[in-house]
Amino acid sequence: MLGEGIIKGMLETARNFAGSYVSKERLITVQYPEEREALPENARVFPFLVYDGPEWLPGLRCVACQICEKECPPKCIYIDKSADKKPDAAGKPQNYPTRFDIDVSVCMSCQICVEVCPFDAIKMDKQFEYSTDDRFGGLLLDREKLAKSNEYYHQIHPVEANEVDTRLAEERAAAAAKAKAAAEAAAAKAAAAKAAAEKAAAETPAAAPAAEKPAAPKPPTSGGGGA
Amino acid sequence: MSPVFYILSIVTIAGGLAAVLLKNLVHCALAVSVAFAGLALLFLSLDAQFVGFAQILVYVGAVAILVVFAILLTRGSDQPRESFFSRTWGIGLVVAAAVFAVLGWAVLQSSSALPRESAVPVASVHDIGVALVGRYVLPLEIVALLLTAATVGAVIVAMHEKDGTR
Amino acid sequence: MITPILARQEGWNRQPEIVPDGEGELLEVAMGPHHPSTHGVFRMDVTLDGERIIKLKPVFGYLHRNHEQLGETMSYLAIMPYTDRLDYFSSLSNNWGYALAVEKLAGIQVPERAEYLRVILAELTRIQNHASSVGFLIQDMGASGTPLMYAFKEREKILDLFESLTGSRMMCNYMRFGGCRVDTTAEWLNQARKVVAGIPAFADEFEALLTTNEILMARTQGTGILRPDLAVNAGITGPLLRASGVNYDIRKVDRYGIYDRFDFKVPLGEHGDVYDRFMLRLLELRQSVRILEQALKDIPEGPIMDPKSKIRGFRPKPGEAYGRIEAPKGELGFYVISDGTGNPYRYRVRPPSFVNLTILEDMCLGQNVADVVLILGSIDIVLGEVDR
Amino acid sequence: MSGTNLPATVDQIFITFTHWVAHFFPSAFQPIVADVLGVIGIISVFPGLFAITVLLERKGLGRMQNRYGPNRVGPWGLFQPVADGIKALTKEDVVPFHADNVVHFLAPLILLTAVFMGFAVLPVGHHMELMNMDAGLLFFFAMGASSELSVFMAGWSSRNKYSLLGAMRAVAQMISYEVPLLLTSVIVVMLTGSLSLPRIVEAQAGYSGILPHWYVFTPMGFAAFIMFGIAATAETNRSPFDLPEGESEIIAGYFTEYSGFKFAMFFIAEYLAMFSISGIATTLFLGGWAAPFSFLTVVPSWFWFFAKVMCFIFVFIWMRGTLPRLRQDQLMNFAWKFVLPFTLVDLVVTGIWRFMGEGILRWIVCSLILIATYLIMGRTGMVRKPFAPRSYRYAE
Repeated sequence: MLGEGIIKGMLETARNFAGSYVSKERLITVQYPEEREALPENARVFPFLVYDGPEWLPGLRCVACQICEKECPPKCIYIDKSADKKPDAAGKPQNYPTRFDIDVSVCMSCQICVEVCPFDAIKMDKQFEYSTDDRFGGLLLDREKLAKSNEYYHQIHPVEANEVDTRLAEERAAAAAKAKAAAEAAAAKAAAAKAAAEKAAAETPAAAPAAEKPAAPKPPTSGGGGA
Repeated sequence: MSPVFYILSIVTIAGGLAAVLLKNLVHCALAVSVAFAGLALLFLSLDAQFVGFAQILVYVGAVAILVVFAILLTRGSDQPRESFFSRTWGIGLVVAAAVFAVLGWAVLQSSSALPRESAVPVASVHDIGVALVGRYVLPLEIVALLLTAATVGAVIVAMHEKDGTR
Repeated sequence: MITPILARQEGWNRQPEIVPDGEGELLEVAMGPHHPSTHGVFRMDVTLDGERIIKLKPVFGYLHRNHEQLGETMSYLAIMPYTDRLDYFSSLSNNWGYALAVEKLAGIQVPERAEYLRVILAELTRIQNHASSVGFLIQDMGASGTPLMYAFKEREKILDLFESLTGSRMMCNYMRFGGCRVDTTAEWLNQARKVVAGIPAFADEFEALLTTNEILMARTQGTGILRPDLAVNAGITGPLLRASGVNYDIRKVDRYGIYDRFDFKVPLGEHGDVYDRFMLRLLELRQSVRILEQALKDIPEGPIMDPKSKIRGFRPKPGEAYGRIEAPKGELGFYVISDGTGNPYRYRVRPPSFVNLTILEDMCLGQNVADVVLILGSIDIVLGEVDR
Repeated sequence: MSGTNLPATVDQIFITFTHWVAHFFPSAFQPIVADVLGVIGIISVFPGLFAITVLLERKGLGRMQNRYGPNRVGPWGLFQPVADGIKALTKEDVVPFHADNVVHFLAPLILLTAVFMGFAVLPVGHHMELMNMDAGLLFFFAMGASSELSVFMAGWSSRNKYSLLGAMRAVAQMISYEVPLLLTSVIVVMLTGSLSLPRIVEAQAGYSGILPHWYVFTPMGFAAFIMFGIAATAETNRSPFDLPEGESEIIAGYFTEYSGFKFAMFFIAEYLAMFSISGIATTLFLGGWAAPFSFLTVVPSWFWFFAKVMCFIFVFIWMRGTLPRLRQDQLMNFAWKFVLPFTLVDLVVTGIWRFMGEGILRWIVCSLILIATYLIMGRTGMVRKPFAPRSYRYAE
């Protein structure tokens, strides 16, 4: 009632006033364009497409299964699936996106696409400076702009990328082992059916990719067809 | 009679006329304050500093505001009157003429009482103070008492009203 | 346990008699949608007698984004990031509320470590929400933002924690059905311990600055009184209800998650005025620190996701569930009906801000126009949640 | 010779300069030239001070809130006022369609004129006042009072409800606090026996030992100083009395509908009013241009005046950074039920002081009366509903 509270409050602000000159801790402002804080490993901004190997187009992990397009909450991903198949980084023929656009002005950085992707093909970038004067074109990233190498992925999310790489390597090894087993089985079969006509021998190479198919991690059951 | 006097007179009279003639009541009140200010400047041109400043302080600072508040609180501030002359303009004219006559008579009467040849009157603040609490102490106290009574009365009236409506 | 909800009494919602003086005109002012202190786009059509409120009509919906209908058209998982945007000040609480509802629906168990993580994140959210809401309240009172800046300074540290764990400062999108998305590191936990240890000092500073300030007390004490019976009947929850003296905290009532393991108390107000709400937030903030200290001490090792729960092709069996939590602003409930497909048949949010806002007129009648912004600030609304 | 005269020379440098310029003109014009130079001085110095103060205020507030404050335009943000000025000048001047054009246009002009007039009587240094009037103090308050009308004009002519509410608040507040403002200065007038500001400063310019004879160092002077400070804060619409422009309630009050340069004029007027009222407080209670210690008289007098004014400004900023705003009825209660009665008691105490004569006794008596009054009125008056810190119960 007599103004003690007011004086107490004034002393508090005075303490902060003086304190801001002596202790750097009080000033938490980051002077952005000059000062930049390192983003934490988990930081996420907009998605990008990972490719293996030196070339971006053949190396894209994306097989245009369109799960992310379907799951994306704000529906900002636009994919056109190719009619033909091209060999991917592992040399396996796969579909590929003829168009893969992300409208980052719509994207809400929720990471759902990353979580649903069965191929570890789409990941979250840390690049956030997208300001442009072209509101529509400049913020619609096509597949060339989206494609970033696996090395870049390692750079921005080292721990996660290592995990992904080991998992992919294991899966590939498993697939290769399976394929080898299948090929051997097929070869054995072929040997057993040596008596059969040459027609059967010609079939063996075709059987190998067919045997590979179940080894791919969980192919979309309805995703591709439903979209 | 310097040009300053004429300019100030014109401003004051114009303010007074505007106060009567303008249609918007708030504009009238603002014009009144112009007249007040002109009057204050006239006092100042007569070297009567204390009266001049008191005029500004009391009239421009308080009375004009009071008038404006009264206008805003009582009726809409922007209802233009239908006709330029109100219906009772005749009575108004008579009253104004009467007041003017009385004032004129008083001025004429007093001019004979004043010594014509007096030099510039020295009315310093000090003199006014001495006069107020010396020779004129009784009128001052009476006025003070009157004003206090008026204030108390206003408070009582206001309190009564408040009780009535609640 | 629960203070019994009072029977609907005769005339409980009758408005206090406010008679205009009869002299002078009533002034109708539309406060908002462009007004500095409506906390977003919100309008109050206020009828004034002088500066006294005769009538107040809250008008909202300017920020309507079709949240519920949108949710019914997309998969269960895809709703999760949208819940962040309900009450954008406390996205993690929203995540938890929605996850809780869907877990109930699908019968998923959450691993221990994930439960601890959820408690830690929810309480951190509560701290930053309460601190900044008090800051906004004092800002509405005209303190040129000083308390708000102090609150934001503390909030910044908490948001940094969120960012390093969930990847985003505000739109965390962290919880999943059956656990959490990414695991923490020991480093993060240490950092969190450090931040939590600094919060009491911040609260002390805040209290020294504000709680005994004469102007603040004069402004807030006796302003915007909410009677407990009216509060209960109107469905008010959260600090607003507890400030009226009703002991109702869903953390204690439902004991959802693992809240029964922690030792904390629920502060209660007595007068139900703005000052009580202001103080309750500060006291709850300190209680949250207590919970956090315990949780950060006890957090076990282990998995953070129920291995049975699926990310892709999540289709709970037909049924319905209502999950509710004590969000910083009150009871946040999610009601989900499943018809066995990949997206909910019905999805409904019970936002605390919206329900709490309904009582605005009753608290404002007869008060000064300057108090309206104060009372509105003390309700602590976020328009993203009100309008959905 | 120069060693002894140097301080005096520096002290009177502006006067000397004025005389030097004036002597180029015929003697009939010399007083006018000197006056014009003085006016130019006021018109250039105080708006310059305004620019610095706005920057300092933003910086100071920032530091109190643990921010940096403006630091982008120029080194340490020094050119921020320039940028603000350019912005204000180049912005479109929007006048509401229904506004009363003439009054809307005149309001900022009259306000700024009235505020500038107040500086005419301020003694900013030894012999450095534009007009040495007998009734200088009265002139100052008369100018302050006439600014109220322009505030009303601005609010009324905008045809905006917020503007009107703001104007009503502003006028009511200014009139209420003008009474204690005048009464507290009457205390100084009683002590000095003069309404002339230079005379008031000279009365305080003596020293006992090294300590000055400022009125703030007497019991009733100190009390009056505090009350004057409160009333001055309210008179200039500064926080915590910034209700007329309380942006969380009524947007910007009476100048809601002003933009561009007219808005800048209101802004300048607000700060100039702050300077002039700080200047008058300095003159009345803190010895004006007199140095705080006798050995510091070598420093020019005008430096001390501006230093003291800036101290006031800092306190204004400090309060703005700390305090929330009062409510209208509390503001009025505070003025009429606390500040005014206390000032009246103070006035009586001043009379007692005058009649008790020299001695330690009058110090004790006067201080005791004032402290007792403060305690009693602080505990009882002021508010209808008592308020106090509360304690809270917990449910398990």
